[in-house]
Amino acid sequence: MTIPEIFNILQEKFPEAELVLEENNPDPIIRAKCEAIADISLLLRDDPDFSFDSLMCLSGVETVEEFQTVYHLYSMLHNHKVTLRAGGTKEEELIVPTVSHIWPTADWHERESFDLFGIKYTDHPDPRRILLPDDWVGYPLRKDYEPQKTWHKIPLTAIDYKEEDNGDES
Amino acid sequence: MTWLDLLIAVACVAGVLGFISVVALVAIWTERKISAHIHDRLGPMETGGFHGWAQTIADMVKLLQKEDIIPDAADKPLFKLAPYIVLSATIASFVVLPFGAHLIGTDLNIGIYYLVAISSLEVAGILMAGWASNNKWALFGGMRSASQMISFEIPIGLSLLIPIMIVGSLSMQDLVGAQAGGFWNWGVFSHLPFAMIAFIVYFWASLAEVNRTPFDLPEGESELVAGFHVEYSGMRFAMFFLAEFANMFLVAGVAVALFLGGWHAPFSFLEISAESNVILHNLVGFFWFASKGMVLLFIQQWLRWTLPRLRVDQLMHVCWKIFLPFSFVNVLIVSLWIVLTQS
Amino acid sequence: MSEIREIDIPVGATPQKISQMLENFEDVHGERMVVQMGPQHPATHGVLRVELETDGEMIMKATPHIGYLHRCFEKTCESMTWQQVVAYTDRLDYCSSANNNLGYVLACEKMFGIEVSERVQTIRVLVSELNRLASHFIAIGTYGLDIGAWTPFLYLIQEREHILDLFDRLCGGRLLLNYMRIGGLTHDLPDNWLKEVHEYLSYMEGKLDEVNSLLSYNKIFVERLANVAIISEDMCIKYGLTGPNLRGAGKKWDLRKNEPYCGYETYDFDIPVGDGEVGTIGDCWDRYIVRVKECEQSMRIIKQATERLEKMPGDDVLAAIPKSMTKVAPGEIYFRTEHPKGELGFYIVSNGKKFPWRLKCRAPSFSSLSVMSAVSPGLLIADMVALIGSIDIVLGEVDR
Amino acid sequence: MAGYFKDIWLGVSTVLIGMHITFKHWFKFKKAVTIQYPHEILEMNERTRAHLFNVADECAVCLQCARACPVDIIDMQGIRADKDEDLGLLPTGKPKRMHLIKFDIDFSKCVYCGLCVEVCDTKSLHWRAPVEPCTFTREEMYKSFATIPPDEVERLIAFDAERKVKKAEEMAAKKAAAAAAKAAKAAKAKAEAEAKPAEAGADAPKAAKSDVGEEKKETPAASDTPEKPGTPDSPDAPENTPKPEPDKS
Repeated sequence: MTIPEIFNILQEKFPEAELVLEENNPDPIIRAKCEAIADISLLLRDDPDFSFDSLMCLSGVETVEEFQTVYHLYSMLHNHKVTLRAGGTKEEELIVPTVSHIWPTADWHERESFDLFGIKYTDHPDPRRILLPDDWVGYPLRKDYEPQKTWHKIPLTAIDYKEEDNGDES
Repeated sequence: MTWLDLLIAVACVAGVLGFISVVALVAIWTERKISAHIHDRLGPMETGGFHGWAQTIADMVKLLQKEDIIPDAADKPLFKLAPYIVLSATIASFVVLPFGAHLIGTDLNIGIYYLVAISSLEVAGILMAGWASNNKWALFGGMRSASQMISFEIPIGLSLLIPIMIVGSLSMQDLVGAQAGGFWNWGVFSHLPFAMIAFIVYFWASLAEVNRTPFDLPEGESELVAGFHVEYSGMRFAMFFLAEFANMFLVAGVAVALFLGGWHAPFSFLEISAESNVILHNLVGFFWFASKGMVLLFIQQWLRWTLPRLRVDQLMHVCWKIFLPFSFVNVLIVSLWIVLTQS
Repeated sequence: MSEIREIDIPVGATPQKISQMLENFEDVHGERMVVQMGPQHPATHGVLRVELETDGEMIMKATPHIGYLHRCFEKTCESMTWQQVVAYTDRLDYCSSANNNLGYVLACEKMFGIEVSERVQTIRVLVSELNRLASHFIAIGTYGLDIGAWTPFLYLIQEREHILDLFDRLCGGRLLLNYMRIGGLTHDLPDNWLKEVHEYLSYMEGKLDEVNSLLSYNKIFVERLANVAIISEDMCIKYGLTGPNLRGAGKKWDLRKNEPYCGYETYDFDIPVGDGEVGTIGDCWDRYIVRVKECEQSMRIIKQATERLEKMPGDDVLAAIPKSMTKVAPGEIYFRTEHPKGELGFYIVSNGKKFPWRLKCRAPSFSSLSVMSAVSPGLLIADMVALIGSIDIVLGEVDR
Repeated sequence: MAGYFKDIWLGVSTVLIGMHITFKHWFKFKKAVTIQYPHEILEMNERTRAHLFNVADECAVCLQCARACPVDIIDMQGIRADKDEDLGLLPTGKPKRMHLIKFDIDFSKCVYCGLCVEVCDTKSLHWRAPVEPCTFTREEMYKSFATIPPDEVERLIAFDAERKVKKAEEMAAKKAAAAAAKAAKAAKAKAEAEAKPAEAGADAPKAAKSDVGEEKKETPAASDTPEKPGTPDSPDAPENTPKPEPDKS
């Protein structure tokens, strides 16, 4: 099934999801409202025509205007792919419903995206940071991220050993 | 007690201690070399010139100099005591091992019984080390070690019963003496194939007794990091190390004494009779005993560098469901055999 | 412990079922022990920490904690030019850097519409299959090491060393190749290199049989792995386990066949799958043996690729490398390749500038590791070691 | 029961097979695959990435390597030679125009990716033995490849500063001239007030712009530190795509 076909069916089933087909891309992308993502995902997995049984990749993205979560789905049964995108403006936090109950692999990918972008996933079973320490400040993959100077007295900026002896860390 | 007796006693202790250290050092060196050659490499080659023979000595000197670290939360008295218990149990067991016709600490009339009993003391030391380290991995190691050693005592005991029943004595020298005159008289070849099975069961079970692969669970480094001695360093670790390698030789020595003719040569013309020269007789006996022990040591090391490690439940399975039935049937048949042939 | 022994865990029981059964026994045993396995533990293949809740030696719950090797690959790449990123992809899975390079380079080429010559593609296939071989040798060898067998590890390291020597001649790097470029390769093949590859292949004949009889079919090894930590096909797909782990669960799935790239469709090779030869389909042993069998298939591909290259006329491997990449096509793409550990995907967003705007690496080990907490209840600590080894993780890739 | 004995048989036989294999390896004593390192040293291959080395006389000071470096460890500085100074020829056949006064590599940060060597046109930066880059202190990890003695460096810097001052003066003069011209033009335009007001306005900025462009061209040669390739605020920094050299073998 091609992506426009999938898009048409989805648009019929979810009229309120504000679905948009972004075609100016090597692979077209279906854009949906954040709140509808979990429902759409459930349909995409369970409908025998789609049966998107594997989530290849889930990534957070920051564009100039907004934060996004991008879902790359694949069906091992029908050998077709689809890309979903949920986005929200930068002013408020992006809150997306979790899909970790639909594809358990999303659990860690969502945690990673929360860790590095600060995108919140509602109903996530384990909403902790995954790669960074729990008490880290900031979300490193945001474009405006300023790294901390120290973390638990460990200096986080590079030390030039040629210029100064690594004596004091204060 | 005269001064002479005391002197002899001191000499015996010094001899046993010296022998243990030398055996352990040689065993560690051979272990390194054997593993290296099995892996297509050369092992230590620098220290001491010829094939790095002094490497283990250098290591021992290094370990003696190292800082002795005791974890803050450890149970300090037990932590300090544990290596001594392990090492002293090993040393005490060596007392009844017959290296030659007269080269024996003391020929107790319950020699083998004493040996089995004393060497079990080691479990207490290892359990103590595992508990006192206040480390969960060490505790796992200690617990595994205790369950493993105690379980494997049973097949070992039953296998040792076979030569004891055949000879009818618990004294080590009696057991060795009964195997004189060529290799066909050795314990392993009497009552074929039952003594042979007993020997094999004993050898495998003894691997578990000394924590060697495939039964090295108490210290399996990929599971328990280093097991019961994970928190030990320096001198105390060296004691465990020494005890382990000395123990390897001990179990090999028991196998040699009971099954492989002890200090007797494979052919009687290779021996020098005690009447012609007592010292030479003992030395030749010692040579044969040590070389047989070394062969068994080599097989232990060869196995270690060949096999993976068993899991805890499989270890128990091997002990209770394979070794034990075999030993029981063995004991039954051999005792029947003896009763029937004697009557 | 005695009560625990009475639970008769049926072969093939789902982890959920096992944990339910264990829950019922919780009251009997009272307190659980929390053990930290790692980050400094020999069996965790790097700096992985697994928080184990155990009852005796039986694991009730395992929570993996990652991030000890995190260096923010994705952030770093955002300030690197498109070509410089290749050097960083080397360090994702440091055991198979050519495959990482290939994944990234192909994604970029697809995005920017760069065509490379057939010869370049064949060399890429050859190098990445050699690297797959090297990576699987490490996986098999360290797995033996986890189970307690030292010797097979060193034998396999020895065979791998020859591959690394070949790489050294090829591009100067042994572990981190940095050999591929968007649109081509850094160097052409050195003289006599193909002959050396042929020599290596004939040298390797029978070596895998030795490993099989020394390790794979050893009774102790089989006992340790058969029926342990079964991951079914369904679970693999759900949790995103791919590559040898998925094939070990019996699914005939290989991107080289199913979504061919680099001309893999023209090579003749099979996809080995786990068939439950000694236990249940999808147990540790199946995942292990799939890797051993894949080595043979890789050797077949290498052989075909070398034969093709010998016949092929030499051309400039640098020809298609774009002279300037300051202005590229904007857009986004997700491209995946078959990596020795599974499916390596690169999600690339370009805004037309000289740096990638966003580069997400979907690392196979990252997804594979997430299955651990679902599989581990009911395993012993020794089985945990077997599980970690069998899903073959490299922490450089998990943490990125 | 049959399974029980089969298991035992399998256990015994596979153990024996394994022992046979390891024994075979143990027995062929002489064929060690390792080498005794300090006594024998492996030979480096032609392409081995071992240790960077720069030949100062052959370096064109084009800063390509510093830009290609992903970790930014090449600290490089050059000063343009005087017009009639002869510095010899580069391996590419072109005359050398720059003094290399500083070329430091911080090997503690080097990732041995080889990008810098690939972009070097003159092949002055290349890989070389020894393969052991170990040192006792971090300071020793800084290797300097510039060969000019310090007093000569000082002289060059002074010379360069002088030249800069001269240039600035020239520039000021030019600017003044331009301003004067502009003023004159403006006056002229004013005089011609009604004729073509738009033309004069467009002309003046053009002249100023071309001046700025010239100055910019000059700066990279004498710049203190190479521009970091990664800084996003330099959108029109020169292209630093690594251009791998075709293999000659």
